[in-house]
Amino acid sequence: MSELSLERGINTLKAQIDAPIASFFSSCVSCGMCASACSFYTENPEPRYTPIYKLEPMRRVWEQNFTLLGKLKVKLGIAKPVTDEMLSQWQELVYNTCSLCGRCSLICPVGNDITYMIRKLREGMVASGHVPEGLVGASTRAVKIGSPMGIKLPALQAQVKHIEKATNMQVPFDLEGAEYLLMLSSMEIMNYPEYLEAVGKILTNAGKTWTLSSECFEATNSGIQIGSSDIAKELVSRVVNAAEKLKVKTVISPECGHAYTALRWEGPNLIGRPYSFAAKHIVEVLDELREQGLLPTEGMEDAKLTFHDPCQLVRRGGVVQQPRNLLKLVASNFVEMTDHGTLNWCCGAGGGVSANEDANEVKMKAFQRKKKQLDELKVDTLVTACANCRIQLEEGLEENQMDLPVVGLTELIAEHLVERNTINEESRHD
Amino acid sequence: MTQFNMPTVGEQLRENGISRRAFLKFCGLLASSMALAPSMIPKLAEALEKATRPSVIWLSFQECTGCAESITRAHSPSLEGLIFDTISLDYQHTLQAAAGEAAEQARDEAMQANYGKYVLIVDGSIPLGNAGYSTIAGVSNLDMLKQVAKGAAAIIALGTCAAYGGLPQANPNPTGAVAVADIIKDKPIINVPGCPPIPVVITGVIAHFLAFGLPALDHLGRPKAFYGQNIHDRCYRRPFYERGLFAETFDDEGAKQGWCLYKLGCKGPITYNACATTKWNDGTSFPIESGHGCIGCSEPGFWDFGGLYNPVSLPSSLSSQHVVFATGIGVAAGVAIAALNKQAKQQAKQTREPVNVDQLNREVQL
Amino acid sequence: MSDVLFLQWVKGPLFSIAVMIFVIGVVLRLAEILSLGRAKNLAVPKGNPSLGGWREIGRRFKVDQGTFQQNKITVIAGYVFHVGLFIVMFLLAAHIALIKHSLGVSWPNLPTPVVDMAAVLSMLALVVLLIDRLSQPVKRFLSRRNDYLVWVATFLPLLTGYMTYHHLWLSPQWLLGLHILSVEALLVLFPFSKLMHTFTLFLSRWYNGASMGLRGVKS
Amino acid sequence: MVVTGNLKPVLHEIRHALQTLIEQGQPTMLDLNGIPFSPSELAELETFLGQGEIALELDVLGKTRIQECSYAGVWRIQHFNEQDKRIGYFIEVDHVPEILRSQSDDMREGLKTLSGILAMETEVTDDSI
Repeated sequence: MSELSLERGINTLKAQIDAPIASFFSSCVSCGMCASACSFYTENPEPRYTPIYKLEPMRRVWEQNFTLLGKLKVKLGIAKPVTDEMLSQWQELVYNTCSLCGRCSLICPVGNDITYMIRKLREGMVASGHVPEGLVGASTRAVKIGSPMGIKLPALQAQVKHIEKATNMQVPFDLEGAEYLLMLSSMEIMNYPEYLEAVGKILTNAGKTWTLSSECFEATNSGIQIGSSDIAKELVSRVVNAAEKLKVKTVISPECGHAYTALRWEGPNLIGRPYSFAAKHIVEVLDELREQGLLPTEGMEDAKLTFHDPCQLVRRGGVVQQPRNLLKLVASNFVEMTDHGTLNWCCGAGGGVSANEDANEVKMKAFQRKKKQLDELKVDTLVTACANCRIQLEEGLEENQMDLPVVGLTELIAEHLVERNTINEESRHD
Repeated sequence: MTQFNMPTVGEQLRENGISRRAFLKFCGLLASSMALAPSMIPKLAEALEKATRPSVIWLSFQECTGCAESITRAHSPSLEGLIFDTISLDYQHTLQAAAGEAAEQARDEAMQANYGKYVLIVDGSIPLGNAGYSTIAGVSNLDMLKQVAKGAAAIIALGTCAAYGGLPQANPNPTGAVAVADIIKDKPIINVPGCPPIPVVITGVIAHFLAFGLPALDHLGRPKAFYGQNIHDRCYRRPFYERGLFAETFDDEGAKQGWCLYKLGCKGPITYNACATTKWNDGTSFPIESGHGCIGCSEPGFWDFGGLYNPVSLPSSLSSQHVVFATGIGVAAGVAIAALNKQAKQQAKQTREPVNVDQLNREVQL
Repeated sequence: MSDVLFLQWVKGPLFSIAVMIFVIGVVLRLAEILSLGRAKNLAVPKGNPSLGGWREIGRRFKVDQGTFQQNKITVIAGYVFHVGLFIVMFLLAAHIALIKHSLGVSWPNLPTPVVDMAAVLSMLALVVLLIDRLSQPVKRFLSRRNDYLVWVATFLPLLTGYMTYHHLWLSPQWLLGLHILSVEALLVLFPFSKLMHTFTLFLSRWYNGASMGLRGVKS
Repeated sequence: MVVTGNLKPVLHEIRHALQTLIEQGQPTMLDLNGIPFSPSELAELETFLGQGEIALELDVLGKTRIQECSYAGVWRIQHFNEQDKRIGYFIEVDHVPEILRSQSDDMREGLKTLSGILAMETEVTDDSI
């Protein structure tokens, strides 16, 4: 197999370019409004951070290969070619300063889905070998070990044991025919074990059968972040295989943004067929339980709290109303940020930025946008539904000496959960 | 025949029984027709009084005699008739009594007697295609024009044919017709275009020439006094244009209400002439007032403006067939380009090799 | 060349050629774009893609508050320019006559001074946008020769049209001829420049909206 | 109704002309044929100018009618042709319209004629004596 090269990169880009991309590039009027939609630009106003500019290599490949005028320019020798130097220069723009948050895609007045194009451009960056080391490492660990953070099954099993001991709850592995297959993100296993406990509590309490898979517990997909459909396909196939082997009805994507995108939207297209099961985000599942009356809660948080919408959930996933429904169950003083829902600002670390050490500095700058939103509100608690956002938020808040606890939505709900057995028993006593 | 000591215009008029008070009225009307400020009336009167009655040679080439009709059909004694009477028309083969050799002889005599002083009026265009297309007494129009122009003090190119080529020059211009100014370069030429020109404009130009010499001309050689106003700007229907009210057909409600005729092909917006103020038939009316758009007859090339009844803005050769045709070509070329694009993309897809993490790691370690 | 010959030339063969290039070019460019195709999305949809497409075509005419605050000049001048240009292009009697002549359809026109005012506003907006483009770091950075060329190509028809209406500087024939010539330049440039956004903008919004619709994203 | 908007400026011009006549003795003539009016504006103009004390008719190359307007010094001069069609329309602002004044040349000619007749009469008288 040949090595990665410029030629392979350009060839990959050619294969990526489709009608939407051609239409997007044809529509751009250089109005610059995407810059104002991007926290990497607004908090770091260098013109080259303008989202559409990050696509220049791809625009050139499109123009020179798929437009009459571009082909003519090539023939006349006046076309500016895409070079290795150019791509290594662009690596910063394509990986370090873009979290695939999709805000530019929402704002663009002519309707360009810039994020969609960046995702595709990354395919070319991968094929030409212009990728950040951090993401290569994460992808390698994901493919070879099974988790981008290098977590192996025993580590999870240890966590599970700990939970079972503490809660008296059964955490099933490889339960065939279970309704739900619960997927996790490494970050949750490492940093937020409360999540697994909370989901387990809620599902068990709702009387649902659920399971973990010992073959595949990792929901995140480094292939999506680095932009390699080959790697992404490999990773998502593992989830699909595990789910189909256990014959589950629904796979639950954890509190993670891009894992949801990978599993819910890209997965079927990567493996080339629809799933035999449903894929849902945990917040969607919780809201369904709420609707079905299987999520009884008690007590209200009276702290002033707000919700940080994970980009992949709102702008790329359409999950906007569900977290609000859930928050209303347990919070009496819930307030919205100025730009919330689909307009919410990114935490600054999505789309592989958090796994990319080169972006450490710039992601903290991008966080300033979030900080401004929070400063306006002066809340006591910040709730979110993505472990990646949560780490970035906690890091950012700490760096800016802001004393604000960040809570996962699932855990918050679990804290207020009323055990249904108790209810039933009580009603029996009456 | 031609006297060496010509009487002045004033003397000539008085001989015809015109009192000085009548002369003053005449000058007032003349000034009005020439768009001169009323304060100029005394100066005009004084100048005309003293002007020498000129000898005029009138040559008719490729023309329809409409221009001569225009000036001679006016009611007598009209203003234009009066001024026409003040000149000594020594040669005009339609009007003069003499014919044949006698007529040509009259021309020769007038030329000799007033060499360098006579005024040459030309109506009709000159064919360059073949000398035989138009001759007078066996002499081609081109030769005769050159010959007579040589001794002229000034030339009045009367009518659009003489001024710009006119109808004979209309596409495809079979006779190779050209204007006077295309041939004669060394004499002052006053273009008095129109098809035909307004009678008082013709006489006004003559009067101006008599009283004050050559009038100020615009870039097309027309006297600014008569051709300085845009028909559209002076049009009494202009308010309808501003309000966007247009007659769509010649018998619709808009036409009856006197709305703007732009959409019916009125060429007023690109035409300069005195019609809107001077009017025709003793000031009775002018085409737009009679319900028909201006055809732009005082402008060069007006026959080829793209249809008398098409709005000025319309393209002259584009039709919906062109659009359909172009769409067809576009689709055909599009299909070809699309096939090429598809092929290029397909090839890229087929030759694309999968990437694995080992390759990536080697790349990062480099 | 005399003004009339010039006018006849630009009104006649040149206009036909320009329109043909425009039509061929636009069809060709659209074919170029559409032929690249779009893979069928195998994910189970959460909403109706085409509904999302149509919704985005409409919604993107509106700007959210935050974006507006940061792009006031672009948005306001952009709107004034586009609306003005639309009025001038499609509601002036002379232009409607042209459309009726070449396509056979027509509609009522606006009073000429209204159109005149729209032209003036449109030109002012264009000047504002140019100044903004030259002074805003992002816009300036993004701008290629193409952007300035298109600016000139759009400004000239407005300017020459305005001058023709008011008889400024040259004879009406020259001005009308220059006006038509400038439109021809615009037509020829159109398919091969960002002017194509006039058409592809709807495609782009639809594609983006369809993707949003599929995911159940309601903005 | 069509309005050319030319009426107001013309009325002001007349006012200004009358002022100039009074202050500087300078007469003014306005050629109304050169200014487009709508029929309603023309009617308005007539009403505005009104009728003064003098109305005259001259017989020169067709009729010429002269009227003083409601404002002394403002004269309405209308020239007609032989078919009695108006071919000229002026407003003259002066003590007496120029065309009414006897012209010096005409007077000289008159004097000559008058002198001739009187001389002849004298001769006749002398003869009779």
